[in-house]
Formats: sequence, C-alpha cells, structure tokens
Amino acid sequence: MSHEHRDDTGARFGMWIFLYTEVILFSGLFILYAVSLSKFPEQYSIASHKLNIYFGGANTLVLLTSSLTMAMAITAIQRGRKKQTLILCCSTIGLALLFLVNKFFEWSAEIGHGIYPGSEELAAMGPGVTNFFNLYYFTAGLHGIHVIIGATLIGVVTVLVSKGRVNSEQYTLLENSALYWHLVDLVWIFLFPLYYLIL
Amino acid sequence: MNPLTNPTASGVDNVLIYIFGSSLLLLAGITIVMIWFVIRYRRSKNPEPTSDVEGNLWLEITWTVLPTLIVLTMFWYGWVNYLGLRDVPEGAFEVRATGRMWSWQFEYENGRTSSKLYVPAGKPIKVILNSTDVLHSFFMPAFRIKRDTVPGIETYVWFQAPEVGSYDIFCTEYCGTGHADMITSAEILSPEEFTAWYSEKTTAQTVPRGRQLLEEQGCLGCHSFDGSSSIAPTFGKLKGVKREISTEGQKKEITIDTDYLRRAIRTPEVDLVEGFPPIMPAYGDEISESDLDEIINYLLEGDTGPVLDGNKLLEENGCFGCHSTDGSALVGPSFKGLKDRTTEVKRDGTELQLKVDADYLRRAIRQPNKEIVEDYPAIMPAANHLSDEEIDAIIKTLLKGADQQ
Amino acid sequence: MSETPSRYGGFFTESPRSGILGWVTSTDHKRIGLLYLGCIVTMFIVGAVLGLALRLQLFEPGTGIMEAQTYNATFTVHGVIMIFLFIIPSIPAAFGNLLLPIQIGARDVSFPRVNLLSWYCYIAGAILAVTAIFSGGGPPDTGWTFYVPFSTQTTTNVNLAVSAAFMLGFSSILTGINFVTTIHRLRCKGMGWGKLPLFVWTLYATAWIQVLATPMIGITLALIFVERIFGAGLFDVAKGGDPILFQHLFWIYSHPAVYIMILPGMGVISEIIPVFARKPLFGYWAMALSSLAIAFAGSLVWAHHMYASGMSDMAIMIFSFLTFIVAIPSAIKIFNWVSTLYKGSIQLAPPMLYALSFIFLFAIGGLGGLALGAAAADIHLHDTTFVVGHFHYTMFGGTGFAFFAALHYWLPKFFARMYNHKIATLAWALIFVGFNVTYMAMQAVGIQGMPRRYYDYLPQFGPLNMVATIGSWILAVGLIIMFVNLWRGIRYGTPVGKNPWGGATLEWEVPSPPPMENFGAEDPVVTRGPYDFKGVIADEP
Amino acid sequence: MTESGHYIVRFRTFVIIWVLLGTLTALTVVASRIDLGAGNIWVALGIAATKSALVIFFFMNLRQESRLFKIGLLVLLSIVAIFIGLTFFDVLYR
Ligand code: HEA
Ligand code: HEA
Ligand code: HEC
Ligand code: CUA
Ligand SMILES: [Cu+2]
Repeated sequence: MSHEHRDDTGARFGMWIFLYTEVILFSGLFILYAVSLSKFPEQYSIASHKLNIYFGGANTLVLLTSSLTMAMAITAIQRGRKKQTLILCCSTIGLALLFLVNKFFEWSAEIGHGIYPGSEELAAMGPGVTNFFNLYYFTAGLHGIHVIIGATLIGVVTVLVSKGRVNSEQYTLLENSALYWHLVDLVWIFLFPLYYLIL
Repeated sequence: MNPLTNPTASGVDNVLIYIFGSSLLLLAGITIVMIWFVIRYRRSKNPEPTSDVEGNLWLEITWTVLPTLIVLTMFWYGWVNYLGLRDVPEGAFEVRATGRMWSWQFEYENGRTSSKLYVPAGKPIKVILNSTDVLHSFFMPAFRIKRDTVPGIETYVWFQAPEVGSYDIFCTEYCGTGHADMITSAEILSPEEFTAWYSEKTTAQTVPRGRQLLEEQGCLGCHSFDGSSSIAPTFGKLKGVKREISTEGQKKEITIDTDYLRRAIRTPEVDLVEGFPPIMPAYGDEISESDLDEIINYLLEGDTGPVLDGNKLLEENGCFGCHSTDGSALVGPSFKGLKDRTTEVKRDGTELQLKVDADYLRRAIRQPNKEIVEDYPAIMPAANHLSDEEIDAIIKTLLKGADQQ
Repeated sequence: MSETPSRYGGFFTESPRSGILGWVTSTDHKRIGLLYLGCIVTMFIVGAVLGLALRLQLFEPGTGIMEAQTYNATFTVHGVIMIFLFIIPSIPAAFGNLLLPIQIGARDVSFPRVNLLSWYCYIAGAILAVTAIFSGGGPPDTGWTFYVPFSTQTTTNVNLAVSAAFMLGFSSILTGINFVTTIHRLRCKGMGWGKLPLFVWTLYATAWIQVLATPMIGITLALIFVERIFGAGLFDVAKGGDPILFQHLFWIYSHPAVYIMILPGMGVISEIIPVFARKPLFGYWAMALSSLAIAFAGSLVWAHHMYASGMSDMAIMIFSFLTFIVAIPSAIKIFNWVSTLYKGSIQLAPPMLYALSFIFLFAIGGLGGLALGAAAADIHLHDTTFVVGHFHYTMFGGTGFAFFAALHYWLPKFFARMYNHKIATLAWALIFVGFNVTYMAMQAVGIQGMPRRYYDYLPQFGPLNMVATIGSWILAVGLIIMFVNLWRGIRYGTPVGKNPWGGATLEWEVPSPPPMENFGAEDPVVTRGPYDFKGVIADEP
Repeated sequence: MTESGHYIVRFRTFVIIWVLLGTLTALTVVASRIDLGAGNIWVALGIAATKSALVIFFFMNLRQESRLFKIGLLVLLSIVAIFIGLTFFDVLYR
C-alpha cells in the first residue's frame, strides 16, 4: 500500500514478545517438572541415569554451535557478504538436522529398551520414573517440533537471502528467525541439565 | 442455627452474612449516588458542566485505603472460619465415602457399607473422601461443607448434625452424564437407632433363612457346627450321612434323608440317635411347614457359606447409577427383561446378535468394553473389584430380574 | 457486508480489491475489525440461543426438553463459544482493531498481515469448534473447564474441541503482540502516555495478559490432547501425576482471562461516561494505573477456583488474600466513574444507559466475587449456581453490556448512520430487567445449595429456577429488539456526521466512515487530552 | 550501523561467547558428578541461567536493544517465577 511504514525495532520487539509466549509455553512443563522433582527426588535421579548423557551432551554442543553460526550470519549480512551469509545459514540448518538425527537415534535406543509412554516396562519402574519419562518425551518432543519449525524458518530466509530480498539494507527477517533459533537453544540449555544431569 | 449443634454451617453463615451485608450497603450507596447525580446533573437542567475537575489525590487515596481495609477484614473473617471447617474435633466418628460414576458408597469402620450415609446426631463426623474414577465432590448444603474427591488422593470433610433428619448430599464436581443424579442423603439417626443400625449384620451377606431359624429356635444351644457333639449330634452337611438309631428299642442303621429329618424334628422321641440322651423337645406346631423345609434343606446341604444378595450388590456397586430396573434407558441399558433379551453388540467393530445368558453377562461385567451394546457409549467401568462369587450372585439376580429399592 | 459497499464510502470503498476478496485479504485494521465484529456477533447469537435452551430445560424439575447427555453437551458448547469465541475476542479484537490505531493517531497496527492471520486463526478455531459438535463421538461434554481425568476419558469429541481452543488462543496471542507493539511504536506526535485514551490503556494491559497468560492454556490443552492419544498418565496419581496440578495450569490462564474479558469493557465505559457527562474523566492516572494493577494482580489469584479441590490450606490462605487485593483497583474504577458524573451535564443516550448499567451490574458481579473469594463462604458457594450467577453478572452484565455500549457508541462512526434512540432505550430496559430477574434468581438458588451443571434438580429449587427461565425470555426479547434496531440503523438510519456525540478522542476528528489509512496525507499531531471537551461540539442530529 | 543505532558485532566476539558456552556446558556436566545433595539442582540451574544470559545478551543482542526490551524480559521472568512459586504453596504444603 501507499505508506509502507518500516519499523525494524518494532518488528524485533514484536518478535521478542512472541518469544515470551514461547517461554511461558515451556514454563508450563517446567512447573510440572519442578513439582514432580520435589515429590520424587530419588526416582528422578534413577530415571535420569537411564538417559544417555553423551547424546544429550553432543546435542547441547550442536545447538550451541548452530546458535553461533546464526549469530554470525547476521554480522555477515550486515557487512553485505551474501555468500558468507548463505553458508552460515546452511550450516545452521545442517546442525539442526544433525540434532534431529541424533535425537532419532537416542529415542530409538530408549524405545528399544521398552521406555516409552504407556509401556509396561515403564509402569513397572514405579510412578516417579514413569512420570519422569512421560515428561521427558513430551518436553523433548515439543522442543523437537520447535527445532523443525526454526529450521524451516531459516530455510525460507536463506532462499530470500539468495534472491536478494533479504539484504544488508533490510534483514529484519533474518534477525527474527535468528532470535527464534536462539530461543530453541535456550530451552535446550535448561532441558539438558534438568533431564540428563540430575544426580 | 445454634453454633453448638451445627458448627460448620454457623461459621460459614457468619461469613456470608458479613460479606453480603456489607456488599449490599456498598452497592446501595454507589447506586443511590449514581442515580442522584444522573438526575441532579441531567443535561436538560445543566446544559454545560459546572465543574471540570480532573481528579483529587485525597479522594483517590481515600477510596484506595478504605476498600483495602474492608476487603482485608473480609479475607480474615473468611479464612478464620475456613479453618473451622478443617479442624476436626477430637473423637470424631469416621466414615469413608467413595465417589464413583455415579453413586456414592459409604464404608464404616466395622466393614459395613451403605449407599446412604447413616450417622448419629450430636456427634462430630469425619467423612474421608476418595474416588475410583474421576473427580466428584461431596456437598452437603445443610452443613455448608464441600470437598472434591480425587482419585488417588484422600480428602475429608467434617460436620455435626444437630438433630435427627435427612439431608441431601450432592455431587458438585462435574463428572459426566450421571452427574445430576449422583445424589444421596445423610440419614441422621438418634444415637440409639444408630447403634442398632451399626451393629446389624453387614448388608450384602445375608444369613440363609434355614440357619437363621436354627438360631431363632434355639437349636444351636445344643447342636453345633464345629464337630463337637457333647450334648447333641453336630450339624454339618448331613445328606447321605449314616446314623445308628434306635426306634422303639430296636437298633438300625439308616441314611439321613428328608423324611428322617422331618420326624427327628417334629417327633424326636420316635427315632433316637445312639449315645445321646432323649432330651430334645418336640417341635410340633412351633415350626411352620415352610420353615421346616428351609431348615431341612439347610441341614442337608450344610453350611455353604454366606449367600450373597445380588440386589444389594447391584446397589452398593453403583450399577443403578447407570442402569434402571423399570425399563427406562439411563446411561446404560435397563436391567428389566434382561433374561429374555437378545442384545445387539459390537465386538471389534463387527455387529453381533447375542442371547443374554450367564456367560454373556459375565463378559459384560468383567470386560464391558469388549462388547458394546448398540447405541450406548463404552464407558462402563470393569468390575474388577468384585469376586467371582459376587459376580455369580449378581448374574443370578440379573437373570431373575433385579428390583431397585 | 460486502454486498453494497458503495453505500458507506470511506474504507468501505477504497480498497485495491473489491468484493468479498477485498475483505478477506485486506490488511486494513478497520476491515479486519469489522470481520471480527460480524463473526463475534454471530457467535454470540449462537451461544445465546444455547443459553436460552439451558434455561428452558431448567424451567421445572424433571427431564424437560433434553436428556442428561444433551444438556451436558449444551452447556459445554455454550461455555466454549461464549468464552473463547465471543467474549475474549469481543471488545479487543473487534473494537480494538477498529479503534486502537485511530485513537493513537496511527495508520494501521504494527503488523497488519499478522493481524489478518490472527483473524484466520479465529475462523479456523470457529470451524474446528463447530466440527467438534457435529463429528466424532458427539459434542464435547466436559464443561468449558476440561478438568482431568474426566476429559481424558470421555468418548466425546474433546480432541477437536481442545484444538479449537488452542487455535483461538493463538489468535488471541497474535492480537496481543500486535497491540503491545503498536502502542509502543506507533503513537503519533504529541500522543504521550498521559494523553492515551483510557480504552487504549486497558487494551494495553489486556494485551500483556494475552501475551503472558494465553500460552499456558495452549500447553494445558496440548497435554489433554496428548493424554487422550498416548495415554501417558501425566495427571494420573498411579503414574506419578497429579490431577490437581491440571487445575493449576488451567486457571493460571483462565483466571487472568477473565480480566482479558473485563478490562477492555472497562475501557469502553471510561470512554463513554466522560463524553455523555461532558466532563474530563475523574482521576486519569488512577484509572490508567489501576488497569495495569488489575492485569498484574490478576495473574496472582488463579487458585481461588480451587478452594474445594483438595489443595493445601496454605495455598488457600495465600490465594484468598491475593484475590481480595485484586478487588481494590476495581473499586477505584467504580468510584472514579461515579465521580466523573459529579457536576457534569449528563445525557442519557443509549450508550450512556448501557454504561451506567454496566457499573451497577459489574458491581453486583464483583461484590459476589468477594463472597467467592472468602475461603469459608466459597466452600458453600463453589460449583453452585451462585457461581453461574456471578460470572454472568461479570461477563454478560459487565463485558456484555460494555460490548452493547460500544456497539451503540461506535457503530454510527463506522457506518455514518444512526439507529432509533427510542427503540434502543426500550430494548435496553427489557435487557436490563430480564437480565437481573434471570441471574438474581440463579444466585439466590445457588445460595440455597443448587449445584451447577445439573440438568435436573430437586423440587425445592423449583420456584427460583422458573423465575430465572422467565427472566431469560424477557432478556431474549430485549436482545432481539436491540439487534434488529442496530441492524436497521446501520442500513437505513439517518445519516450522521463525523462527531454525533461530541467526543474528543481522535476517531471523532476523522470522517465517517474513516478513510483507508485514517488520516489523509498529514500525520496527526495531538495537542490536547482525550477528555478535554472545550470547544468540541456534537453534530446537530 | 543499522537504523536503530546498532553497531555490527565482530565474529570474534561471538566465537568467544561460544567457547565460554562450551566451557560452561562441560562445567555443568562435571558439577553434576559431584554430590552436593539438593545443591546440585541449584548449581545446574545457576550455570544454565548464566549460559542463557550469554545467549540472550550476546547472540540475541539484547545488549544493544533499548530499555523497553530489557524491562520486558524482566517482567516475563518475574511472571514465570510467580507462576512456579505460587504453585508450590499448594504442592509443598499438601
Ligand atoms: C469478566 C469476568 C469476571 C470478572 C471481572 C470476575 C471478577 C472477580 N471474580 Fe470471578 N469468575 C468468573 C468471571 C469473572 N470474575 C468466571 C467465568 C468464573 C467461573 C469459572 C467457572 O468455574 O466456570 C468466576 C469464578 C470466580 C471464583 C471461583 C468460584 C468458585 O468456583 O468457587 C472466585 C473466587 O474467588 C471469583 C472471584 C472474583 C473476584 C474477587 C473478582 C473481582 O475482580 C471483582 C472486583 C469487583 C468488585 C469488588 C466490585 C466493584 C467495586 C465496588 C462496588 C466498590 C466497593 C468494593 C469494595 C469496598 C471492595 N470468581
Ligand atoms: C459471555 C458469556 C456468556 C453469556 C453472554 C451467557 C449468556 C447466557 N447464559 Fe451462560 N454460561 C457461560 C457464559 C455466558 N453465558 C459460561 C462460561 C458458562 C459455564 C459453562 C460450563 O459450566 O462449562 C455458562 C453456563 C450457563 C448456565 C449454567 C449451566 C449449568 O451449570 O447447569 C446457564 C443456565 O441457565 C446459562 C444460561 C445463559 C443464559 C440464559 C444466557 C442469556 O443471557 C442468553 C440471552 C440471549 C438469548 C436468550 C438469545 C437472544 C436471541 C438473539 C440474540 C437472536 C437474535 C436474532 C436475530 C436478530 C436474527 N449459562
Ligand atoms: C458408568 C456407568 C455404569 C455402571 C456404574 C455400570 N454399568 Fe453396566 N453398562 C453401562 C453401559 C453404558 C452399558 C452398555 C455398553 C456396554 O455394553 O458396555 C452397560 C452394560 C451392562 C450389561 C449388558 C446389558 C445388556 O443389555 O446387554 C450388564 C449385564 C451390566 N452392564 C451390568 C452392570 C453391573 C452388574 C454393574 C455394577 C457392578 C454395572 N453394570 C455398572 C454402564 C454402567
Ligand atoms: Cu460425581 Cu458429579
Ligand atoms: Cu478467577
């Protein structure tokens, strides 16, 4: 329309508010977690030991690195280096895929051990352990969905960058998808110690 | 109400009166001032406003501080009286109440169960609440008490009834189709009546009539069931048992049968069992013919254990919450005419026509969601807590035709 | 609405696309606002007819027009429609969209396309909700509160119903994000925080609740969904869960949601009363800050719905205390409204009638809320029809009346035509009387102990229920007259100019209907306050 | 420089943050293997909070945003704390 009003700060602010809503979404699950942890401290620790810390640790590093590449992509586009931006975005998407593949193997292994919501082996381990894994699957699953959404978003922006629609003059879209991606990282920063490292 | 006799209600009522009373005053004040302003400053008389004040700090402070004080008193009064609902007096009589779709079961310390709450007047009663399926809530308006029953978590309420009477108990947590029918009552008995009710034999297990007669007629003063036979021969399963008797001085061996027993009771002096003195009184006309049959039957078959009352079981297990006996369809099909019904059920998606028989009924009760009766939802809970004997008794009653009290 | 756009001019005609497409692809805030308004009024009528059916069933004890299951489904659908499809979006999404940008001197909201997306989410939610009624295992029968474990066990179509509510929550979040950003970024020159109309202030407070509380209902409903499909047992005690925790999660959203409902309504009242008293709003800053206070304190009191749930006594004390704290800013608002009338020049036009009755009805509802907030009293009143009376007083008597006030106040702005005032006054009187008869009776029978969600009741509750049902008929007649009058008004009413009431906020300075982009070529510059009526003259009718 | 006065962050800054984040991850794993009783969870949360602060202030560039953004974050965190905290008044005292 005639008055194309442009407000980059406003757009970023809007994105931040959207991220708030995501934090609240996950905080619902953290409430469940905190309550159950205070109810079943021992069982939670037992259950936590059944999770593979190597998978979790590796995925933490993968996500941290992807956050790095995404942050760098912004610097790159600000400097007008289109090719560098594209490479950085693609690495982010690659790391996201790596995360998902990793997750897939981790979950397959656990499901192979008979640990999945509603399984009888899980029920035999008592309420605390059952609850831990139910929550774990739900939270990690929701996080996984966010990884997929984030990667898709970055994919779209990458295409726009290559078309020149997102460039050193106008890159709010890239910034906003980077913000989203960092949120995905942030959630994992909490998931990792809470689920894999309880002693 | 007198606080000494209905303590829970009087505590709550005081709070209600205080809050509603002060609310009414506030509402009246605000409304009157508003209407007065509207009339006094109407445009036809005041074409222009006579003031353009935009605020007044002192007024703002006043109407912040005053309401704060008012609501704090309301909070405090409400809280203190709430504590009264939670502190159960020492020595309260305890009853367990279980809510389930869609009926209540009350269980007393001596194991007695009932579907209405029977308690003595003038004594604090603690009702411990539990649920077997979803949330329900135990609400007795007359005593202003209410608490949810939560599956897996125990909650409680307490109350004290001032006098004998009957009070409604509602379920106030929405629990599905039968929610509005999940009503029962508290029957407040006088202490004497209550003691009598409380010590009656437990309900579903009734003593067979024959056994009851043996007790009433005093037979068991001499006879026993435990094999001891110091005064008189012991009872037990007498069918086919051999006996040495002497009839008019002549000894012979006979096998116990109905005729023999009839004679042994009506005219005991005729046939005397060897080794016992001839002291048994003759029960000529004291025992009616039908009672005699019951006794003989009982003696022949022996003590087969308590007989279960199917109707009571149906009532206590909440079956009547969903099934009627008068042919009307509630949540589940009616029990009326069950025995000669052919039901259409769906099993694994295929439709079948089944003749109602004991086997079908057993499946319908044990695994209700395997075969679903056409046009009904698959919501009937499996009766896993019932023993085989109880199920048998229920099936027997269902096939005979249940009747609801 | 699309048939004869030329009738009105303004944003009705200036559109790059014409016809239906010009509406459903438009990112103009006024067009989106009207789309919302149409849908919301439709949903209200559907929900209200269901409410009437509920009352018919309760006319006398016994099975009346419905079986138990039908009744349960009816009040569930009535509640879900009224809450998620009518009242939460009612004032913010419809009137907020129509007016917020104009009132702050902006050309549109910050994210016009997100705004349109939010409307599509609303439509998707509405479609899901309607599908849920007619498909699967039948209409949902859980009540609008979806309490576990019942909601995870029932065979009815709960899955679709929670998806619908999830979608509607998303729509509400997007609106909230848009409004917060717009108010921060797009105020015109001179529009300082002290010059914002109160309606904008309340929308601002509301938008923050929408953003910070709504995701909680999202996750809660998602948990029900997952529970029904995978049966993990997150709320099952045997599996380490806790059914009471569900209620916490549910009310963490749903209590603040009642302030999403009422705050914009309070904003509308704060606009209308000064205009018809021709006097500045009394205590501007107290009104603005109390809105924020309600929004904040309202996030702290959710567990007052759970006094009887088996929650700890400690929590009951804390939450009861906090509940009473929220009442204070509401009281401040009531007193300021009444003081605004003092020495004014009061005209009882239809919007003013609704606004004044709002004060009365909301006070009754709110004071009833105080009884519910007190721990001991709530034990008796919880889940009785007293609660039903309380929330109809606050939601219908409060927000509903504010919504009707807004319709009477602003529709002439957007359609440039005036409805008949005499008929509007008659309709108001019927609604007001019918409303009080219906819900007073309901509150009274609740105090006697009649539980809610009962399709059948004991005979001792008979007389008052009959009174309530008869009241609902008076209410229905009034509502029908009101809607017909408004409809005739916007179609065939007498044309009016840009400022029929003599309002001083910016929307009254632009033409009726406002043009696309609201303010010609020049951005507006604001020099005076929103309630400074000096020199503002109402158009002669 | 962007419209709102941002300066461009150098790659080096980001890499330093990344190394720090990696170190903290290692630290949290090590800390979890030492038995501190109930302290473990607080140490883990503390480290996670530090990591998030790094991500938020540097990667997400909150450092350079206006005060509004920071106040917003503070409001968010207090609301989350309230939600969790008040729930515990029920759970802990039941
Ligand atoms: C618009 C919606 C709305 C609003 C604004 C309110 C406002 C309030 N509500 Fe209500 N409420 C609901 C909608 C609303 N409520 C709904 C939908 C339910 C039921 C949900 C369900 O179970 O289905 C409910 C249920 C509900 C309960 C739970 C009842 C139960 O189930 O047991 C409680 C308990 O505390 C409560 C309290 C309050 C309080 C204290 C206020 C306060 O904010 C009121 C403040 C207002 C005033 C105090 C009146 C005005 C002031 C004066 C007249 C001045 C004088 C005042 C003083 C001196 C204090 N509400
Ligand atoms: C804003 C919200 C709102 C509104 C406006 C209403 C409006 C009404 N409600 Fe409802 N109600 C709720 C929200 C609302 N309700 C909620 C949330 C519940 C709880 C659900 C639950 O328990 O889960 C509830 C529950 C509820 C119950 C309790 C059910 C129970 O617990 O057993 C009852 C019973 O009487 C009831 C009745 C009514 C009535 C008679 C109206 C009337 O005011 C309706 C008046 C309107 C009419 C009678 C129709 C008029 C006709 C037209 C407008 C058509 C015009 C047509 C043209 C012009 C073409 N409602
Ligand atoms: C929650 C409600 C509910 C309760 C409680 C309940 N039932 Fe049912 N019952 C049903 C429903 C619904 C059906 C029909 C669907 C089906 O076959 O599962 C049914 C079916 C039956 C049938 C098959 C009837 C036919 O016409 O074929 C029998 C027999 C039966 N129930 C017995 C019982 C007994 C005995 C109890 C108590 C121990 C009981 N029910 C408790 C709801 C209930
Ligand atoms: Cu049981 Cu309602
Ligand atoms: Cu509330």
